[in-house]
Amino acid sequence: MLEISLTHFLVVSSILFCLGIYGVVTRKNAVMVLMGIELILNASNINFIAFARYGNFGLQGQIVALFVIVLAAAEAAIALAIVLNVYKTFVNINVDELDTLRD
Amino acid sequence: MALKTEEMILNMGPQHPSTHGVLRLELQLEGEIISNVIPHIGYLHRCFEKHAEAMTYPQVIPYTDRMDYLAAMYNEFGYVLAVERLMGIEVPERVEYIRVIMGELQRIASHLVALGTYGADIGAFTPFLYCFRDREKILHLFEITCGARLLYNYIWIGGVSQDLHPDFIRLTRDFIKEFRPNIKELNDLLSYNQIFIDRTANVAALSKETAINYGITGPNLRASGVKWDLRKNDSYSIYDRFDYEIPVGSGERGKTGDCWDRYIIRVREMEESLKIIEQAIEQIPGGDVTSAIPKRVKPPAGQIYTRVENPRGELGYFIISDGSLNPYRIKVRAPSFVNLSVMGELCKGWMVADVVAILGSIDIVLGEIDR
Amino acid sequence: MKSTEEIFSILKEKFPDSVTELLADKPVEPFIEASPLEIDKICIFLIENEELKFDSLMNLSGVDDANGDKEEDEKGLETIKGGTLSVWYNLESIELNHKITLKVSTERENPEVASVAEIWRSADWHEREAFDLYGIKFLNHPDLRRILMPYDWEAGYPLRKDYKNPEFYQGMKVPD
Amino acid sequence: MIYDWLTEFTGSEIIAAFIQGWLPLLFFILPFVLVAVLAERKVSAHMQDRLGPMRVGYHGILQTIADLIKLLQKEDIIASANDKKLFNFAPVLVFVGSYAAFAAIPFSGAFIGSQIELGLLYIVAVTGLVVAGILMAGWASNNKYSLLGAMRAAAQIISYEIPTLLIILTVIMITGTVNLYTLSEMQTSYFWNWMIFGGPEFGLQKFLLIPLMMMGFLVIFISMLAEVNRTPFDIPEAESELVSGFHTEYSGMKFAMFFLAEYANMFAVSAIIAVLFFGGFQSPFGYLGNSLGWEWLVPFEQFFWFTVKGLFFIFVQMWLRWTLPRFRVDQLMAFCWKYMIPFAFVILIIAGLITVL
Amino acid sequence: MNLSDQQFTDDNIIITKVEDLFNWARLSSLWQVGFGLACCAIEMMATSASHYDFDRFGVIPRPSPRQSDVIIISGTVTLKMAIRIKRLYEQMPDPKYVISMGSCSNCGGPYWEHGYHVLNGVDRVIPVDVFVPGCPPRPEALLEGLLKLQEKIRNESFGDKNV
Amino acid sequence: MLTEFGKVFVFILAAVLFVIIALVVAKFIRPARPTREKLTTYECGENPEGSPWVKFNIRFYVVALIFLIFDVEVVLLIPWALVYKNFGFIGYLVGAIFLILLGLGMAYEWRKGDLEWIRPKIKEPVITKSPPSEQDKENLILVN
Amino acid sequence: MGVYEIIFYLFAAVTLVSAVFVVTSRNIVRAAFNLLFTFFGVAGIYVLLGADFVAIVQLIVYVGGILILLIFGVMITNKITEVDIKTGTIHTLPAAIGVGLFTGIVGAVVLNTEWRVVDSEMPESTLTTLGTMLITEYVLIFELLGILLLIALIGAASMARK
Amino acid sequence: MINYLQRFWGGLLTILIGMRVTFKHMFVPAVTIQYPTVKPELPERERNRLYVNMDDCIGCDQCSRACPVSCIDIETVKSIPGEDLGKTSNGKKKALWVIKFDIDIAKCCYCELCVFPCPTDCIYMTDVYEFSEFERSSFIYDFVTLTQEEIKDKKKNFAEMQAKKDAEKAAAAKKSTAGGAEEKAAKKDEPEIKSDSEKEKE
Ligand code: SF4
Ligand code: SF4
Ligand code: SF4
Repeated sequence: MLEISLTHFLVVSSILFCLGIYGVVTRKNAVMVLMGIELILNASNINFIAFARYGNFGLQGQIVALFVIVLAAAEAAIALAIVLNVYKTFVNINVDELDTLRD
Repeated sequence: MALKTEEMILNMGPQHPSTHGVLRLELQLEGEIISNVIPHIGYLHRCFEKHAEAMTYPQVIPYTDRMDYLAAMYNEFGYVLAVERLMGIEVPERVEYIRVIMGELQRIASHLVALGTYGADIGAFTPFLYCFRDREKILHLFEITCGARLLYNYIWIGGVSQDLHPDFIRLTRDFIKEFRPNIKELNDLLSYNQIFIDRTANVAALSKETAINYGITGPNLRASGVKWDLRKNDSYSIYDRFDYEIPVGSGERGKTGDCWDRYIIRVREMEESLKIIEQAIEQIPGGDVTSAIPKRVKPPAGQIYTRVENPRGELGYFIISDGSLNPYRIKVRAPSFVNLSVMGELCKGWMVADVVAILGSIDIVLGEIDR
Repeated sequence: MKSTEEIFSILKEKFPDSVTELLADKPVEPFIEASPLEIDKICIFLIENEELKFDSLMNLSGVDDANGDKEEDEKGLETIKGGTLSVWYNLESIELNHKITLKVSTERENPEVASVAEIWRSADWHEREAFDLYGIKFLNHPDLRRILMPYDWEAGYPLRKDYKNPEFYQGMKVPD
Repeated sequence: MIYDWLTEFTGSEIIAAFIQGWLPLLFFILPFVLVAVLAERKVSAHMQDRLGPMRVGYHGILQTIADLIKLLQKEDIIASANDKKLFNFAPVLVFVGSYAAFAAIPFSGAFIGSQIELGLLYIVAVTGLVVAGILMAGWASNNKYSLLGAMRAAAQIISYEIPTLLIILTVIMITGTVNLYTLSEMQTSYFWNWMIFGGPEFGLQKFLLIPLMMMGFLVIFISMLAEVNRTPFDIPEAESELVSGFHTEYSGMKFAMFFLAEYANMFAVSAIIAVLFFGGFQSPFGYLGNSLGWEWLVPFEQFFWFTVKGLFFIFVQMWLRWTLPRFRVDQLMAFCWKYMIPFAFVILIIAGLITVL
Repeated sequence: MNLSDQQFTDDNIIITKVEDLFNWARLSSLWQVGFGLACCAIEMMATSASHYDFDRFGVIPRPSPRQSDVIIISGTVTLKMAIRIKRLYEQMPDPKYVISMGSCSNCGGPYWEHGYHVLNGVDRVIPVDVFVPGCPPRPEALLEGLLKLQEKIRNESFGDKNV
Repeated sequence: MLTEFGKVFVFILAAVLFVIIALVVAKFIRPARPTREKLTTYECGENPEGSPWVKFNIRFYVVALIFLIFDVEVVLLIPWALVYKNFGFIGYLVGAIFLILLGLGMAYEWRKGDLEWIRPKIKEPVITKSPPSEQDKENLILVN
Repeated sequence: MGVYEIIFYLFAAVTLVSAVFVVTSRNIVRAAFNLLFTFFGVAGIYVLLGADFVAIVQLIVYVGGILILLIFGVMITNKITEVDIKTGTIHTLPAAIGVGLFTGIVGAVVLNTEWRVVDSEMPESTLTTLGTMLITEYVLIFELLGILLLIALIGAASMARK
Repeated sequence: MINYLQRFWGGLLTILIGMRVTFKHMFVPAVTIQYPTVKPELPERERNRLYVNMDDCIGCDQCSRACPVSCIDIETVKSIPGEDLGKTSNGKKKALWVIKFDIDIAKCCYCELCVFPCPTDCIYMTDVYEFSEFERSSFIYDFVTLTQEEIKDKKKNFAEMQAKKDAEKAAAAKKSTAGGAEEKAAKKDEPEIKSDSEKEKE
């Protein structure tokens, strides 16, 4: 399988995706969870572009990827703001200890 | 780890580019905001007072030089005034004039260093070198008079060690002529630069009452709007013969008594000192300068507190004599020592960068603080 | 503008017992003797009284009077027993432009003087210095630590006349 | 194109590209840095009535070489409290980040590392590496001054990136290209075709644009100054406060790397400004080569002009550095958010309006 | 093992050439720890100011000892300070040099006799390369001391204490 | 055919190589004489006190937040900037509205004072003249 | 095996390895800096896929923006009392197993699907085309994004403030 | 709004003014003295390294008593009657052999206090400032012109004279031996001492 094909990209992206999920579920620290999410988003972006490249979607894949990146940025900003907020109130940001958020 | 609290302790000094010597400031920071500043001094404690007790009166003079090494002449001036009052010596006219001229030149030299280093602290390095360039000329004047550049041992009890150099008057005139424009240049380059003003104006304003209660003196006190200058208010030597202004801080660019005021006061004082020198070298009489120097300096038992307006403020000598050849006790009231003690109050609530600005504006000399 | 005599009379009738004497016979400068533990009250009066208004403390210096009985040990280093240490205050009123000199004496073995650091902040460091160099304890001083000498300096108070230097400080030879 | 020539010469594109990759490094950056450091010292010296290096070689021309060789021999200290991996990697990152920018800079018509379509954006992108590197350095040093300095540097660089981007956007809008090469080609022949004078095509629009462009130039120049941490924006290295900022703990060659990167950056930004507003490698008035008919001369002239423009802006940077005091960190930020960005904004909007009218 | 720590017994021509080059580099770019102690420090500043201009010799002050080669002990070394000075010196990377400027750092100077808090000579805590006499030394004297130090460096060879 | 990006990549490689070579060469020349003191963190000659952790001014963080948003917006505008002319005024409007939104956000931040640097009120030093009460000597013993 | 392949494998390796470090490293800051390489590798992959503009945007936004923000976040919300900040992980093993299985499944699906691959040639300059699309068909989304970002800006800032 | 812009332009203006100043200075000739090549001539009152002219020193110890740092270390022995040590340039009669005259120039603080009291103006400050050293010990300057033998000899003479002070007539014999001793010493000695001893032989 020397000739690089769509599959290669898909494999890469899926592994990245799973790594992201792994990070999300295992990490305690909220910031680390965020990092996991970023990984997932990247993986999905690779998919979009790969499909756009190998299927005949022209540039739509890229534009979607663009939007995804924008959304990711917004999400990161909000999320980190929340993290900071949480930190200010609880002086730790370990997701599993934040039950107090509920009540 | 030593520190688990939310505060960070940041050390400034003893080795730090901008602590003007071996001062150590312990800054307690929150974010970049200062919550407290603890000055640690004594890194240059050279036991002056112990030495003074072991020396004869004339031998103390070289050590007074080494206290405030930026204003050595003035330290000698103050010391010999004290001893002369203790012994009731009348010094010749010419000596008085020479002392005043030297003192004022020294004031200019000292202020030049203060201003230059202040510029360097704020980040402008060039004014620093311009100031030192001008200072070199003054040092040359001293050098031709007494042969030393920094620590002179020139003013002696009852006189001065040697008469003025024949060229002195002429050279001083030249110096004054070429120094006036340089002051303007300094203003263009630094004093009225917008960035500089932003950095210093409104920063750490020192109120009248606080200043007095902390015993702040000299330019710092005047910057706070108190018209208090020992040369006028408690006149010594022959300062009452000249006419000159006492510049007082008015908060032109910000609050009264902020860093910029403290800075600009010094600039203006240099101009005033130039005036004094001009008048002095016009009026200076002839005569012998060593006639009144006593063979043996042996004051009667008693104590005295004498003070002069040194470039940094009120320099006081508290001398106790037991009637022997050596002083029994000399306590020096060093202006910087007192001025520095307000540091902790001034810095509260400002940022690290401001600490540098504030420290520079107070203009301390460690040799005098630690003695 | 008041002379020391007037001030003394004022003080005398305010604090009959704690202000002991006025010495004007000594050459040069007259000064007022006061009692070490009352000095803070006197100073409060001095700064608050309308016609005195001593708003600034120019200088505060400790002195070792060395008037106890001395005994030489071998090597000719003498130690002093008894006698007094004293503290001198030079006050001034910037507003009314007059000065006085106060003196308090306290015994050498347990020198205690009431602190005036709360009254004039400038006294703060002066008192610390006096403590550092003479070991005079200023009661009720905000933080009375050594100021010039290292904080871990064991070897006593250098400016006392009978001070003996230690051999080493942190492995460095101390000159004597 | 040197590249094509190299390709024929070596017969392989890779090798050609590699050679080309090293060309600017060895024959431009290093000599340039050596000269620039010396120049900085000389310029400052003469501004301060001094002489500057005099004794190493004639008038100290060998000074910086000596410095470099000395730095080679300096012991390399990694304090026990440092994070070794990151500590070692940070200089690499910083240098690469600042050097990668040169790939897209058109030194002359004939020599441009890569005619990448998105040259401008690419340069903006790689500066991100520098920020990361600085943060890394500051954090890995495990030193208060370094950490504070790094945070300041990062915050400063990113906030001043916005006005820069906005102005770049303006230029893109007017010229309609992001390719540095085409950008410089557009402003050809005479200096009134430069962007600062409203760009190539004549007409009312041009004259409306001139004041905007002047303003824009001012804004981007200031922002660029801030991005390379030069006075009055040298807070991260403010040696009177934080001893020497994020490279306090670095010694020997690694420090030299930061040093190189700083000066490389200086040239990079000067080059960008030159390309955006001053016609890149175009000469202000025709080419000798063309008039004499020596075609081969033109690229060299272009190279000459490009260097001259770059050096001029570097001189201005030095000049400022040895004249001005330093901002305080909050004033710096305020200056960015309250002056630079709004200005850039207004310029952008108006410029767009003008172009569509 | 690296070049600087190697001892070369046979005087190989290339080695000597390299040595000369390196020595030249070291001696002509002595960066100084921006650090002053007392009165002498003022003269040191005067030396780096326009009239005498340290920069001519390639000496520039570096705020951090990590990047400096020479530390100029300019002034009275008190016991309190000596510890810090030692630490500073230790934190400089090899090769490093020390100039002791002025009577005080040479031997306690005017304070050697009754100074209960003065270290009599900085060479009791760190190895000094050149002693510059004077109280304070004229700037020229300091420069002359620097030249002496450069001479010293010129004759160093690999494997020495400093190189 | 090596694409333009290929060349860029090569450039980066070249830079990396250069740095590595330089550092390695230095490694062969420079001495290595670590001592315990030498490896202590530099802090103006003092012993490092406390942790290097700085409770950073929250400002830095907010700046980064705002920057991120602005960054994205500008990036998103770039494709528009290239082509909007072809669509005349409408094209301009599309971007202009976008920009105005950006400006609104900016103005909001400004009004809300997010662009200011947090600075606690500077308290003037207060001078107490209360007579010190007679106090026990224990803490004085602690002092000496 | 040509250059293209080598570079692809290189980028893929960089991406995945660093990603692994990101999710496993116990030192947050290290993790954050590893993320840098992940983003970089992904950008490289975009380039290989001919999406140069997206790659650049990836660099600008992720490396230049989000990464910095993350690092700031780490530095602000963690007491860096010693060089490595330990971060706890929870139920690692089950997660590992689950994710491993999932990976297997996805991988199998990816490998066994017959992708209909049409090698669509990229338009000459992606950028202008993108711009055109933004102004024409995606104009609404474009403006919506603008509003979204505005909200994000205000929200984030106000949340950071209180 | 107005002063918002005013501030900006004002700032810009001041910056430009500053830049003008520095730019002007680029063309001001440098004030630097290029030290090793150019050496400024120092004023005649320059205070640097001390020098003692031993021919004139009468060993009166004034200088070392005046010195605050006590870095002058003088030892003298009385000359025995009849020994003529010659006169100083200003006509003072020498009476003491100066057998030790060390100045620890490393301690000296160049205060010039030692110069004024000297009755014969034989200790004075020169303008030599370039004498930095690699070794601290080499800062101790020894100005004594006598050799070790002579010093021992003088000590001996003096001791003997002390011993036999009461016996006056013995002194003559001592003197002759002393003369002999002088002769022995004179073989390897500086001219002025030699002249002394020669004078004695007559
Ligand atoms: S040697 Fe003299 S000038 Fe230098 S520090 Fe000591 S006392 Fe001051
Ligand atoms: S100059 Fe001063 S210190 Fe030096 S020997 Fe003479 S008296 Fe002593
Ligand atoms: S004062 Fe003069 S004559 Fe007397 S010992 Fe000293 S140098 Fe000799």
